[in-house]
Amino acid sequence: MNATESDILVEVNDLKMHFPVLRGLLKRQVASVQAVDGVSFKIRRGETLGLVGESGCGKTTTGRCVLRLYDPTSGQIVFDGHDITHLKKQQIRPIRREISLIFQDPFSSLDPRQTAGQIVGEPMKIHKLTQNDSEYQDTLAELFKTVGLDPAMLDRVPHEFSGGQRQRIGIARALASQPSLIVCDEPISALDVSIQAQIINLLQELQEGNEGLTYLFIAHDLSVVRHISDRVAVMYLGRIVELTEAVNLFDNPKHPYTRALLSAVPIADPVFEESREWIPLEGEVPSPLNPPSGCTFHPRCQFVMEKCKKISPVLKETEPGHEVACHLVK
Amino acid sequence: MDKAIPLENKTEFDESVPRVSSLKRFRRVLLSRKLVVFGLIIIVTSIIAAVFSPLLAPYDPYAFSLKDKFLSPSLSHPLGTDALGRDVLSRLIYGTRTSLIVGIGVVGIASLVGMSLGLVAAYFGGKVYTMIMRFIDTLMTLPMLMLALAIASLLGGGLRNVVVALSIAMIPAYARMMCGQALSVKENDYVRAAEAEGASNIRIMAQHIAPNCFPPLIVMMTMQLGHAILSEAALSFLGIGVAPPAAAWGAMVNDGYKYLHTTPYLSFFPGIAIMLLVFAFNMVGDGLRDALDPRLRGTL
Amino acid sequence: MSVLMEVKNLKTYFNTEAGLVKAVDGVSYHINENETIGIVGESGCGKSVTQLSTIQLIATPPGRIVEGGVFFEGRDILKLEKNGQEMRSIRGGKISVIFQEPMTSLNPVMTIGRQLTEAIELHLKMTKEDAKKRAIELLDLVGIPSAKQRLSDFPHQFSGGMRQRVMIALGLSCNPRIIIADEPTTALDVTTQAQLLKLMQDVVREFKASLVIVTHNLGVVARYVERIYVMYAGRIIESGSCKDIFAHPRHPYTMGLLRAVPRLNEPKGKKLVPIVGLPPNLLNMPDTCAFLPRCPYAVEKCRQIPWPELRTLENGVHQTACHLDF
Amino acid sequence: MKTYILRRLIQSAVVVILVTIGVFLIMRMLPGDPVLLYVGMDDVNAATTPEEIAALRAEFGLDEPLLKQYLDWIKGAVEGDLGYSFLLETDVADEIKNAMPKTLLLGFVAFSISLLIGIPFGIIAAVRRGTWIDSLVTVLANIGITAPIFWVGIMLIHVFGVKLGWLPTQGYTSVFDDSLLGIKKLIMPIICLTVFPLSGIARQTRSAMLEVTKQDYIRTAWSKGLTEFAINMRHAFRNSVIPVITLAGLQIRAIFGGQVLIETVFNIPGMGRLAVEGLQNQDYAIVQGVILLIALLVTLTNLLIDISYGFIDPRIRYS
Repeated sequence: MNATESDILVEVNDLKMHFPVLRGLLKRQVASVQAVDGVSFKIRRGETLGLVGESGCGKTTTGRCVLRLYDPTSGQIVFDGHDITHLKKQQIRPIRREISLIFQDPFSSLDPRQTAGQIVGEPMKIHKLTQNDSEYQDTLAELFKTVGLDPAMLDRVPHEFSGGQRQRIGIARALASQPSLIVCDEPISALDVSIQAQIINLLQELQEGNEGLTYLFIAHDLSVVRHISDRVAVMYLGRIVELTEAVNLFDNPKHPYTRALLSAVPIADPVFEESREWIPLEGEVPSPLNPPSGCTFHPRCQFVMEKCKKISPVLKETEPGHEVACHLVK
Repeated sequence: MDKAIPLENKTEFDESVPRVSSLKRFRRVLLSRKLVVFGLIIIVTSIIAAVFSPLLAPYDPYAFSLKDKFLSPSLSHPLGTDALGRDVLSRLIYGTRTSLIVGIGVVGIASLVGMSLGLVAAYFGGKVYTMIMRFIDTLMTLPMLMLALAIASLLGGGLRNVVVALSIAMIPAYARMMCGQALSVKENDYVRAAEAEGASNIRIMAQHIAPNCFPPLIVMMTMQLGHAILSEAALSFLGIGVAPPAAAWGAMVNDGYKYLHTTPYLSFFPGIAIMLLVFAFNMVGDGLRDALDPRLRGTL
Repeated sequence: MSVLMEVKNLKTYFNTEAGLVKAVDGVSYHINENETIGIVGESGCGKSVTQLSTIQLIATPPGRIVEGGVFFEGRDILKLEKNGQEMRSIRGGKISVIFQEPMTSLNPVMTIGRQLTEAIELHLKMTKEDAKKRAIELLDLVGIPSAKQRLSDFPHQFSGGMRQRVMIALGLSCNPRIIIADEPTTALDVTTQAQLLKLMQDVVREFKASLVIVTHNLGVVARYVERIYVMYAGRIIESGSCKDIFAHPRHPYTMGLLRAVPRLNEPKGKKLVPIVGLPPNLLNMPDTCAFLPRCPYAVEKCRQIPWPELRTLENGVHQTACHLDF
Repeated sequence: MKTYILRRLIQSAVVVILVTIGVFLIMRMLPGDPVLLYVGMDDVNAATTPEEIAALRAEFGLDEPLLKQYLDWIKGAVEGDLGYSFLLETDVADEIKNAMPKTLLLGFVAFSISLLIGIPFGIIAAVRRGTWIDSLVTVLANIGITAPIFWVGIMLIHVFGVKLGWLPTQGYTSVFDDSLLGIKKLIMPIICLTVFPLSGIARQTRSAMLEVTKQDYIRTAWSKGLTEFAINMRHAFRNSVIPVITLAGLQIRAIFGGQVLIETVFNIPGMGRLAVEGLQNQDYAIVQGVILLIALLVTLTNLLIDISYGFIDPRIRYS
């Protein structure tokens, strides 16, 4: 697939985010947590890119760098043709309107002292998106209806809503500034099983009804990511190990980590489960403070070779639209 | 058995969680404890006494009458008279003014300054935090009473200077509490959301952080009202505070101390007044904590 | 297979500020010897409270076991005094619990070793030295490297996965007959979850114990358990063998749950069918079926009859609390 | 842990330096010129000339630049020279040397009693939550933190000194000189000093215990089949200690503050009364010395408390 320049909404090149570790009396930097260590990907306009991995793999940090909530250590973030990597606080304002965020925790992500209306309306106020009060009120009501909430509940405070409804408020807030990119950071993992599907469907419907709305969907649940994403990037210890079409991910995983990860996910189908092969993954994820040399996955990889311990494999396209970072894959 | 046929789903919106009136709940919890109600009654009575002192006091609190000195409590002087023949009840009523003015003034100033310092320290962190917190630590090396005593002496007594001195001495408590609160509130995702929306520092601090720090601070302010009154009494007991003829409960305890052998009630009544009012503020503070935040129940 | 524990008509209510919450409202189930069962349901359905009630681990107030019996080793252990000697020897000795939050379920100021030996000394009447030896063996068994050294470490020095291994060691420490795992892997990553569930499966077999997995994750039950009880609003609404329930769910709620969850092996592009509405508010529950407001199959009769009791279906094992046939 | 202790040490040092600067500046700004006061005391010399005053100034080093005066003062203080009190006509250091043991003794005994009684009562109230003993402890503690202690002192004097005549009401006698009288004289001041910290500690212990009892690891302890006693003592109390110690640190400060009042009421020649008299007489050499020492003592106890966290809480020890 060849995307032309204008098709690309976000381009991340060799992004690194290292957090300094300060120790000792003088708080000198003794090490750094390499939360994100050389991540590159592109997101096309209107698509959903899934970012999946276990806790500490750097997926949330990547999302926050794209949002410019963090200042990346190095690398480049291009949004809609503009390099936003080093924009200052004032310069970033217009970009903040374009990129919004949906959180995991429907409780801590809404200010308990504001009404649902104030929460959803805040981005409009900050970016002065409406001309007058009646327009503001109409837009608010419209947003509420869009996410399936009754506009009569505008003046209620968050604790009067259920978890799923709160997440809808969060989505309405993200939509309020009419963004072109929404970073969804584990938007459903705190919700009950029966509510998750409601939110997933809502997110999908919003994208269908809004040409060009793009998602960066961060989650640890592979089934959900596969379901909602067009393409999926699998992260391990701050790097992308595999990036491919969502269908390919389950049917044709290439990286040993992806395979182990997929096999660890239990599927709600006992008959299928009996026939499945489980690839055990020994040990724990190493600390990003001191990641292993070469391929960071090598200490846990069952196919490890001498080369893997020394040379870090680069992410390269092995088949059209399928990128893998592994020495085994030609 | 009936055969199941799926129906079309009609609900357009989720049904909402049943609405609970937070004000109603607040009132119910606040008034559910007898001691809290008792405290509220004491506080309201004191406010009335302070505002309407001239109407309520049976005598002029400053009028000497040496022939009436050291009268025992009686119908005409329910709490007796002091060494200068002044009516103790009238002086107690006027003393309410001193106590409440000091309490409100001190808590107002100390909380405003202390909370601002705490908020700024917590929000910006780093060097700002270190500087503010070391300053606060320095203020905290002295016992509050000793610090207030030193400052009041430096400024030279008088009601206004006592308020200033006690305010400075109480700033650390607010700064530390606010700082701790703000540090934890800051970690909430809604602050992250505001940042991602492009909100300014001021907006984030004023709109999102500060309001969510308030509940425990309101409790603290209520209790500190009592504490400020207690400290003012201590200062006036030591002879620092309102100028002599004016009535202050602590000074009245001290006046009575000189005549303890003959007329112990001169010290007794003002002490009881201090204790009641301070106790009342503490109880209401306790009640407010329960009513404002059920999660805090049973904690300090 | 003989029945190890039988729970009959258990009811646990909570007195809250807002009113009486019937968290568990007439639950009956059993556990066989050497069996793994799953209790499935969403948050607030009463699955955890049911389990904690069986060993009287409910804080009173606000909770209160109102009715029911738990028959274990020939007697009703709900009749035992809550914190009496007999109940305590069952709790931790015969029936142990592995909790959900590995980060907060271990005492932060006590060494791992002491937290293990304290239970061993109490229930197995071992000396300090023997208890320590056993603790090392247990840590070895659950896959904690250099167990002997780690005995004197504190919980914060372990990762989440390692802490949960310690919790598993704690659960096994006194040779229990039943281990209740309350959402044992919810807070953990999927690969760690797979490791630990496998570990639990293995050690439970080795110890000849029965395992109760309480979870909201349908995948976990599909992979690891033999029989399933599905709970909704404080009651069991469907039960049966794992395969039966997944292949042919007989209650609209179970059917809805299965359709609402995306699966890795389904064709891409399949729409999810969410369950509409909200989970029930357990205050002021009506007499009718609690799933009625969200049920896509509801008929007029559902509104007229009380919540149906569990009825046994044709194959003699599968039970459902719905009067409709699917 | 080492770094933790070192950092606390440095923080304390910074605070001590800030305190000395603060004390120095404030005392220089106090009303009343010490030289004029000194001169004014001798009525005979009422007609001192400006030259003579300037000479006196130079003699006491009061005409030097502020920084030099400050450094001289610090240098002296380190060597144990806290200046000279014009009013008492003694060395400040000698005055303080006399006063300090009395203050420390009172404070130490009051603090120990507060902990020894406050903690057990807090635990009992928490463990027996909602019973009459909980209500009693809570109400008494609430009264304890509201009572003006100078008034409590006066009432005690009235009852046990004046009415019953059981206890002496004024002054201080060393227990080494006359044990019985010394102890008798200590009883009432110590009761007064104990009221506030004891109540505070009991309240804090109770609420900390109640908070800890809600934690997941307490549920784990129950699930092990431990006895209630073992759970309360081995698990709950050890985790409740930290907030109690934090408060105890603040209470040490409060006890020093209380001594200002109690030493005045009972006429005990300790540091508190020294400070009050110094302030009343504008004898700032004395005030400076007392404040400096109290600040040092408080900083030291805070440091000890911070270090003790390290021993109690392994999360700090291994960070």
